[in-house]
Amino acid sequence: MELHGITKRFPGVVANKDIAITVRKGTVHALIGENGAGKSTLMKILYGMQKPDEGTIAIDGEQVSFSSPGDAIARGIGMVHQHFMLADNLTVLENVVLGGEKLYGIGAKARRKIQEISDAYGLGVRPDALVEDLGVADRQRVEILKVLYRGAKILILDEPTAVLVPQEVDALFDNLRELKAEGLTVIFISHKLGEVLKVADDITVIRRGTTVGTADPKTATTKQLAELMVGSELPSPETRESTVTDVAMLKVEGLTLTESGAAAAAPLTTAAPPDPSGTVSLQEIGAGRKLLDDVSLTIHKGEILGIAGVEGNGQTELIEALMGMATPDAGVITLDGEDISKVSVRKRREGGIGYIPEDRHRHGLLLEAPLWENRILGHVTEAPNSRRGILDPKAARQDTERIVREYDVRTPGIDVTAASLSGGNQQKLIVGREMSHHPKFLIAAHPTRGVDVGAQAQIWDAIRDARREGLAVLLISADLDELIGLSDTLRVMYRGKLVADADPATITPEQLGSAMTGAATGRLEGGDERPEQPEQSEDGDAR
Amino acid sequence: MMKFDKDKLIIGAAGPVLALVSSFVLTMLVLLATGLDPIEPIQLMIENAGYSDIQVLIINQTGIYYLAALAVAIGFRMNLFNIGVDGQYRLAAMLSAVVGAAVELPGPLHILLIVLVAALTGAFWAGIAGILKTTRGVSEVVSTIMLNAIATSLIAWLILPKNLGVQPQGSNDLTTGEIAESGWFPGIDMGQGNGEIYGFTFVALALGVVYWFVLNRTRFGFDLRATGESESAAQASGVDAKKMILTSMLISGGLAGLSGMPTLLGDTHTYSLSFPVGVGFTAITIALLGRNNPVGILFAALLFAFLDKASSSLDVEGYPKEITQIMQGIIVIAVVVSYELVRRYGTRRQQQKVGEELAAGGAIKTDKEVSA
Amino acid sequence: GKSSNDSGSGSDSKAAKAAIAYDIGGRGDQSFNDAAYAGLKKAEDELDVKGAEAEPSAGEGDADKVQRLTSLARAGNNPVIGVGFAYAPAIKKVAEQFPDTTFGIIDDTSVTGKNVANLVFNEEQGSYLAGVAAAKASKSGTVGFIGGVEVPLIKKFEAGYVQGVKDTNPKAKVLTQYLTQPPNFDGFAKPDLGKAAAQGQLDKGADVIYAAAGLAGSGAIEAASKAGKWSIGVDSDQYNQAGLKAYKDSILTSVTKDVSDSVFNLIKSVKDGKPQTGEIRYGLATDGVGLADSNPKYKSMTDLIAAVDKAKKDIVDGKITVKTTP
Amino acid sequence: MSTDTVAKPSAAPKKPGRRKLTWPWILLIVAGALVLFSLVRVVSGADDLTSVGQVSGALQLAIPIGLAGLGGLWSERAGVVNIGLEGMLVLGTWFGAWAGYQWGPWTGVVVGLLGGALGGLLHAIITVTFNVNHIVSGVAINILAVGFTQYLSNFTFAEAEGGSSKQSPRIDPITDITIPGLSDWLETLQQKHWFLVSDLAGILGGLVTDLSLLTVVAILLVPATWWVLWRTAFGLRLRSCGENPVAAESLGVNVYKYKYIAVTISGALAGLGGAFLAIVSTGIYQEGQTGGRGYIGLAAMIFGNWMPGGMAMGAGLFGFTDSLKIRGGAENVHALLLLVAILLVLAAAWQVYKKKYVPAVIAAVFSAGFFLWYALTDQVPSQFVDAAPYITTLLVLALSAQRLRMPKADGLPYRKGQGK
Ligand SMILES: Nc1ncnc2c1ncn2[C@@H]1O[C@H](COP(=O)(O)OP(=O)(O)OP(=O)(O)O)[C@@H](O)[C@H]1O
Ligand SMILES: Nc1ncnc2c1ncn2[C@@H]1O[C@H](COP(=O)(O)OP(=O)(O)OP(=O)(O)O)[C@@H](O)[C@H]1O
Ligand SMILES: [Mg+2]
Ligand SMILES: [Mg+2]
Repeated sequence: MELHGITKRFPGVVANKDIAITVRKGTVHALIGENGAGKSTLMKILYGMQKPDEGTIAIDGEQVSFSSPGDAIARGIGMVHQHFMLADNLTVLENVVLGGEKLYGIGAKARRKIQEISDAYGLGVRPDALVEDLGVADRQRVEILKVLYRGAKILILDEPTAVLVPQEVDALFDNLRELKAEGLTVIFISHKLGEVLKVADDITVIRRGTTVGTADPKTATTKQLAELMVGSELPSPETRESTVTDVAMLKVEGLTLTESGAAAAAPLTTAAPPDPSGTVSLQEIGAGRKLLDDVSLTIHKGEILGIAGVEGNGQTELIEALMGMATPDAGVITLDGEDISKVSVRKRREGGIGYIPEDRHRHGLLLEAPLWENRILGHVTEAPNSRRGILDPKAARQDTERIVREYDVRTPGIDVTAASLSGGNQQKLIVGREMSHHPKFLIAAHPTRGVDVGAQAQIWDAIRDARREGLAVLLISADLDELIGLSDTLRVMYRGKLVADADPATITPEQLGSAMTGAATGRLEGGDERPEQPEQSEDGDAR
Repeated sequence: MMKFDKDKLIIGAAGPVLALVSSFVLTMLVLLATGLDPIEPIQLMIENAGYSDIQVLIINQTGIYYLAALAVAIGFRMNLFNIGVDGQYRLAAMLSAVVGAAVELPGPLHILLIVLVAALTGAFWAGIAGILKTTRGVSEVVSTIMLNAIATSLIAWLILPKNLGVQPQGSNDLTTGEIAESGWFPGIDMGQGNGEIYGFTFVALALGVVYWFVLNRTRFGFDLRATGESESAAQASGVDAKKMILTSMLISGGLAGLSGMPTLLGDTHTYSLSFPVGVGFTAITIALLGRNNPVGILFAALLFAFLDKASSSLDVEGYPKEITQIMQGIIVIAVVVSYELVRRYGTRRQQQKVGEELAAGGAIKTDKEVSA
Repeated sequence: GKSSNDSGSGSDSKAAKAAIAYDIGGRGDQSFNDAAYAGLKKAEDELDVKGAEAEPSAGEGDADKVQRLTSLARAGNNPVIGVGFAYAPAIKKVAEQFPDTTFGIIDDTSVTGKNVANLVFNEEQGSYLAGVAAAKASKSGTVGFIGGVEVPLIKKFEAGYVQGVKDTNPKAKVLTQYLTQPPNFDGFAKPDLGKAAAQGQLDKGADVIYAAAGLAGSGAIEAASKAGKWSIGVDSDQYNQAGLKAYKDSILTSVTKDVSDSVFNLIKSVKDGKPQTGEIRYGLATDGVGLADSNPKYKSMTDLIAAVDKAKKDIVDGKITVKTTP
Repeated sequence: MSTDTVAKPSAAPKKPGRRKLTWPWILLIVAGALVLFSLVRVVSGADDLTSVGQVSGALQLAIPIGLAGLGGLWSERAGVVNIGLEGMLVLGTWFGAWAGYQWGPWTGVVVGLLGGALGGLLHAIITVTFNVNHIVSGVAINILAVGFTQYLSNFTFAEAEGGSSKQSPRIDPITDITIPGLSDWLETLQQKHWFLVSDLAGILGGLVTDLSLLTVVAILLVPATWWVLWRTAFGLRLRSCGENPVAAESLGVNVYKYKYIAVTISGALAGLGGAFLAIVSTGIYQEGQTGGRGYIGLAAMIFGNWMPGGMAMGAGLFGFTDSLKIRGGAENVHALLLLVAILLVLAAAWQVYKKKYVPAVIAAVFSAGFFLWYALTDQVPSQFVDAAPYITTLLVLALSAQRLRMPKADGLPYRKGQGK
């Protein structure tokens, strides 16, 4: 397959500029590049979702032009999108057959076929489950099944590993190798360069919309790739000097949250533990399933406590319970010596909790409101945003300008809507906003997810700086490198319980990953070298 | 604070102009298609609007629509669809008329009492929908539709002479009795039998200012708007969504209750079977047309009042009055479609600007690196 | 500034002009408003009067009615007639301003004035006769009454009817059903409700149904006809209505209310220079209300006709007073 | 952005609340309701509660509402909120009558359907192509439909014999069918007023007596809708547009096309409801005869959780109470008081069982109140009778657990090629 001279312009942005890529049949071809480099756009063009302004696509030497994904599918192209393309309220079967009903109908024949493919590749997919009941990894597998079901010969995988734990990534790669062996061509996009080197046969690097080079995975190193990508070294989240004090800032004791009417009433409470085996045990179906099970932890001033866990194991609920958005059934939360268990969200925020939400669009921003109003969000009762119930737009605007300056938010002004900023800049605005109120305790959920490498470094810096000044941080991240690098203490969450803890200095992502699937509990010992650990208190104030 | 922006001004004007032109053209086409003179009705209406007595009617109706539309709009700002404004308005007018007729107080107090009862009644009736939504999850769309009908029955029962109503001697109407003159809201007499402008119209306008201030300048308003724009984000920011739903439903109902006051305090001084109905439904259209913005709603209310009143003599001239309604429908569609077209153009421009300015910051460096 | 009313001055006063302002529904309602229109039409044809009409718009208030009447009066129309009691407050205001113009109002006596003519009808008397006829025609001893909207005006119909039935056959049972409550006037506009209500009464054994429900009454007539039972129409002689041709055989009679004559008479009186004023009552005595006898089957029921005639005589003679509220 | 859609692996195992109603359960509930009704009828002597006429009347009143609701369902399943149903219903009555009186009732049905479809198409153009707020468009269509039909009546019906500017000439009726032996037999059985047996006979009888052919068609449209939307590829595609149009687009589904089809069909169904109203229910077009049924249809659809069966139940509940009140409301609705009282007792018992004592006491107190009201009066004031359908709906909604789940992308703007 050959792409030639592809150019795609969006209003104000050239997403792709004269791109040329050749993909050999039967190989895994990796595509890398920083945020907004234009990878997804290119793939959407290849998949017929967007039309190129210029350029040609040739498959097996034959020139093609797609006006819709339907055309691409007909030519044997399948795509797994960066953002899941699944309808939650439909079953797996319905999601899979959608658009391809002519192949095997929508009934028994289709179900048999799905089962067949699922068995052949060990995907373990249940055709009649509702998609909303599936965990992330399961959804990923459904996406792949969708493509295989259509008999695709060319597979496009756009950042398929972003939300998977290492074990799941390995399983996915096994599948990819199998597919390759059957003669399928795979195009693979990822920000995780190690993975790329592991699985790819060829690598193409894209920067600012154009191809800037290719690399041979047999010889290249991640460092070289990173330099190709951004023209500089990858920043590292490592924090080595410890600022942990022994003043407890946040203390959580016996926090328990059961699924009940509360879960139904609060639409925010969404996540629940997916079962890795893909089956749901019967006891769990009953009411009163514990989303948080006797969670206790202490975070000290100047400490970053990282929580590792497969998504949906209670992290979201923990955050919501700490923020006051969910009402726990039992447990005491103490902030800076004050019991805040029964206090409203607003009071907690006023009391010094900062919040970088895991989903900035849902919980962090008003997308259609201007930046300066977004600066008020969450702190409407605090200075400089308001005085005695009356807003002070002038002061808020001034302070927004300051945040934009200090946190390097790239925007033409503070009157544009939040939606018109790129993800990284939106995130910087949120970080700037939360930091501006000098929180005592910060909840940072996936603070750099999907964020540019440059912005990533800035966000890490901001967190580190505040930590040095005594901020306590609860860090939740799917990026294990970030978690290990940034945290002073690590805990593993599994099915609503804190099942294990680890020392970030010695633990490896693989070990952490296996603990996250529930394979290991208790105190995790790092690496092969197994260094002697100093005596640790129950709260795990390491080093 | 706001920079003067020529682009913005042109874009802002383009919407209404496009809308008005296209709706007039479409209306003319309808008239032509049915073999009528396409120009004369419009001419007649404009001529009509030049007369003082019609102007008074237009202004008074604007005030009524304005209040009711504010009631709808405050719900919309929160993504609450209060279809029940009409029921709240009627029930409030009725009960406040009963109270007003029953007591006699010094002027301002009397009026204040009536207004208070109206606001509280409206709020109470809307509050039922609010409570059903927050405690039982009943969709406010359904509950307010039902409550409208229930209000009709309740009023019909309450206004029976054996309950709270009166049947004046020799009349086939049922009323709530006349409010004493101390409870009449003074208006501005326009002389020569042109009628008087209801004093409450100015209260309506003042409430528009309050609406703007509360929504844009208070914490509460910010929370309300935030909830409307993104419930999840608002909740994370510390807004108690349930409380917010209930509060805004109460405010909406209170405003709905007030929308009966211009008529009650300025004109009829009693609630009767022929008290105007349907105000709450027209208000939905007006709020949507005015995009829930206090100034926008004012213009929309004025437009609808104009269409209503200026068309009053069309039938005498031999043109079916329904033209007005067709015009209203066409105008609503034309306005929103042209706003949408203009908006699309505007967003494209905004993005272009963002892109250009970002490119200006990074493009040179990139090019160098690529060529290197 | 200028008033809309200034425009049409009463300049061409050579031709007499008369105007009616309709109630909600307006012309074409095949009922009240149309009857008023018929009166105006008749005046145009017979008296060489130039007629003007004006319709209300939905959801309007008293102020709009004042404006409408004022502009009709300024234009030189005399008389100006408000169709329906809703015009009472407006006429009260306007009549004072135009002392030389006669204002008519139908169905209301609450406003009075030297230049106000209150055209009212003894609907209860006509309905009483309907009750007598129903009781006589009924074999089952159960008859039905369907009111369109539960307002005092329609309750007058009910009161007279029930009294007529009971006076004729004390053991008879009257089923009463209203379709909607004010200000929801759907009960005059939804024939399917009339049909369902009639069906319910038929199922309960009623064999004569009197519907005072405007257009919704046609549903009741349809249901009765399909069940092979009697119905009684209202306002005009519904036996002769084109829209009900299919069911006319089962329309026993109709309670007529001569709105058209009342309008014509008022216009004529003004034209003749002796304008009517005060309460002009149309009752049985003046044949302003009555029972229609177009249905040949009705005419053949001598026993029934005798009873009706006797009741009529008694009412006219004042031996029977018919109640106006049930 | 990578955060918004990816990270939402919502609740893994099924919540207990979402347990599906199985057939045995449904049958049990129906049987329980029947016994309760029968009991109330026997005790109160309001034999009309389950009579043939009552049920057949309920059916008549439910059908326009149900058809509007069905229309709403089609549209909202494809992600377009349709508050313009009322207007489409109006178009259906007008066009149905206009064609019906001239060329026969069945032509009227077809033209009424097309008239409604026209309204639907307009809604589709405004909401799908121009991406305008769905509610604004719906409200505008309601205004336009009323204005347009009233305006046109001046040039059509006003000039026809037997018509006026507010009303059409009479339309020939559509054939009624009655299953000869069965219907009579059931009617006789019902009139014995036996406990349970007569009630069952009354209900069945109501469903087979004086059925207009169009009624049969309308009833069949409910299962047909279910079948098309949930059992065909077309339906799957259509529903996917209401759940996640971007996902549908990424699989080659032409979302615009399906939205257009769905909204047009939605209008057509509402138009059919209008035609039913004009041709079957009344035999004429009458200005204002829809009287808000479109909104009630919308409410029925929400009531039924965007499912055909539930919607039909909502429309049925409404038709039933409407029919009860209109066919001798004072007595029937009085009997309903007893029913409400009994239901509240049951609710109180249930709360006690669940150890929730406060709600139990509240329910018990209300129950006692209703018993008293029932015992101390013979009739309910006609004004309250009128409110019965609305109060019933509110009560049912408030008392039943709300597990509404509307299509996820319902009412949201969608533009091709802009998905993230
Ligand atoms: N639909 C669109 N309209 C306008 N601009 C767009 C659109 N889609 C993408 N862009 C622009 O094109 C650029 C390239 O986007 P693309 O999604 O291809 O980046 P990417 O390389 O996939 O980034 P990431 O690593 O974050 O996935 C973005 O920065 C954005 O500015
Ligand atoms: N559907 C769209 N319509 C218009 N503009 C878009 C669209 N999608 C993206 N953009 C534009 O693209 C830019 C942001 O793109 P995008 O969200 O891909 O950024 P990003 O940095 O890749 O963010 P993330 O890392 O969260 O994916 C913004 O300027 C935005 O206006
Ligand atoms: Mg991408
Ligand atoms: Mg991106």
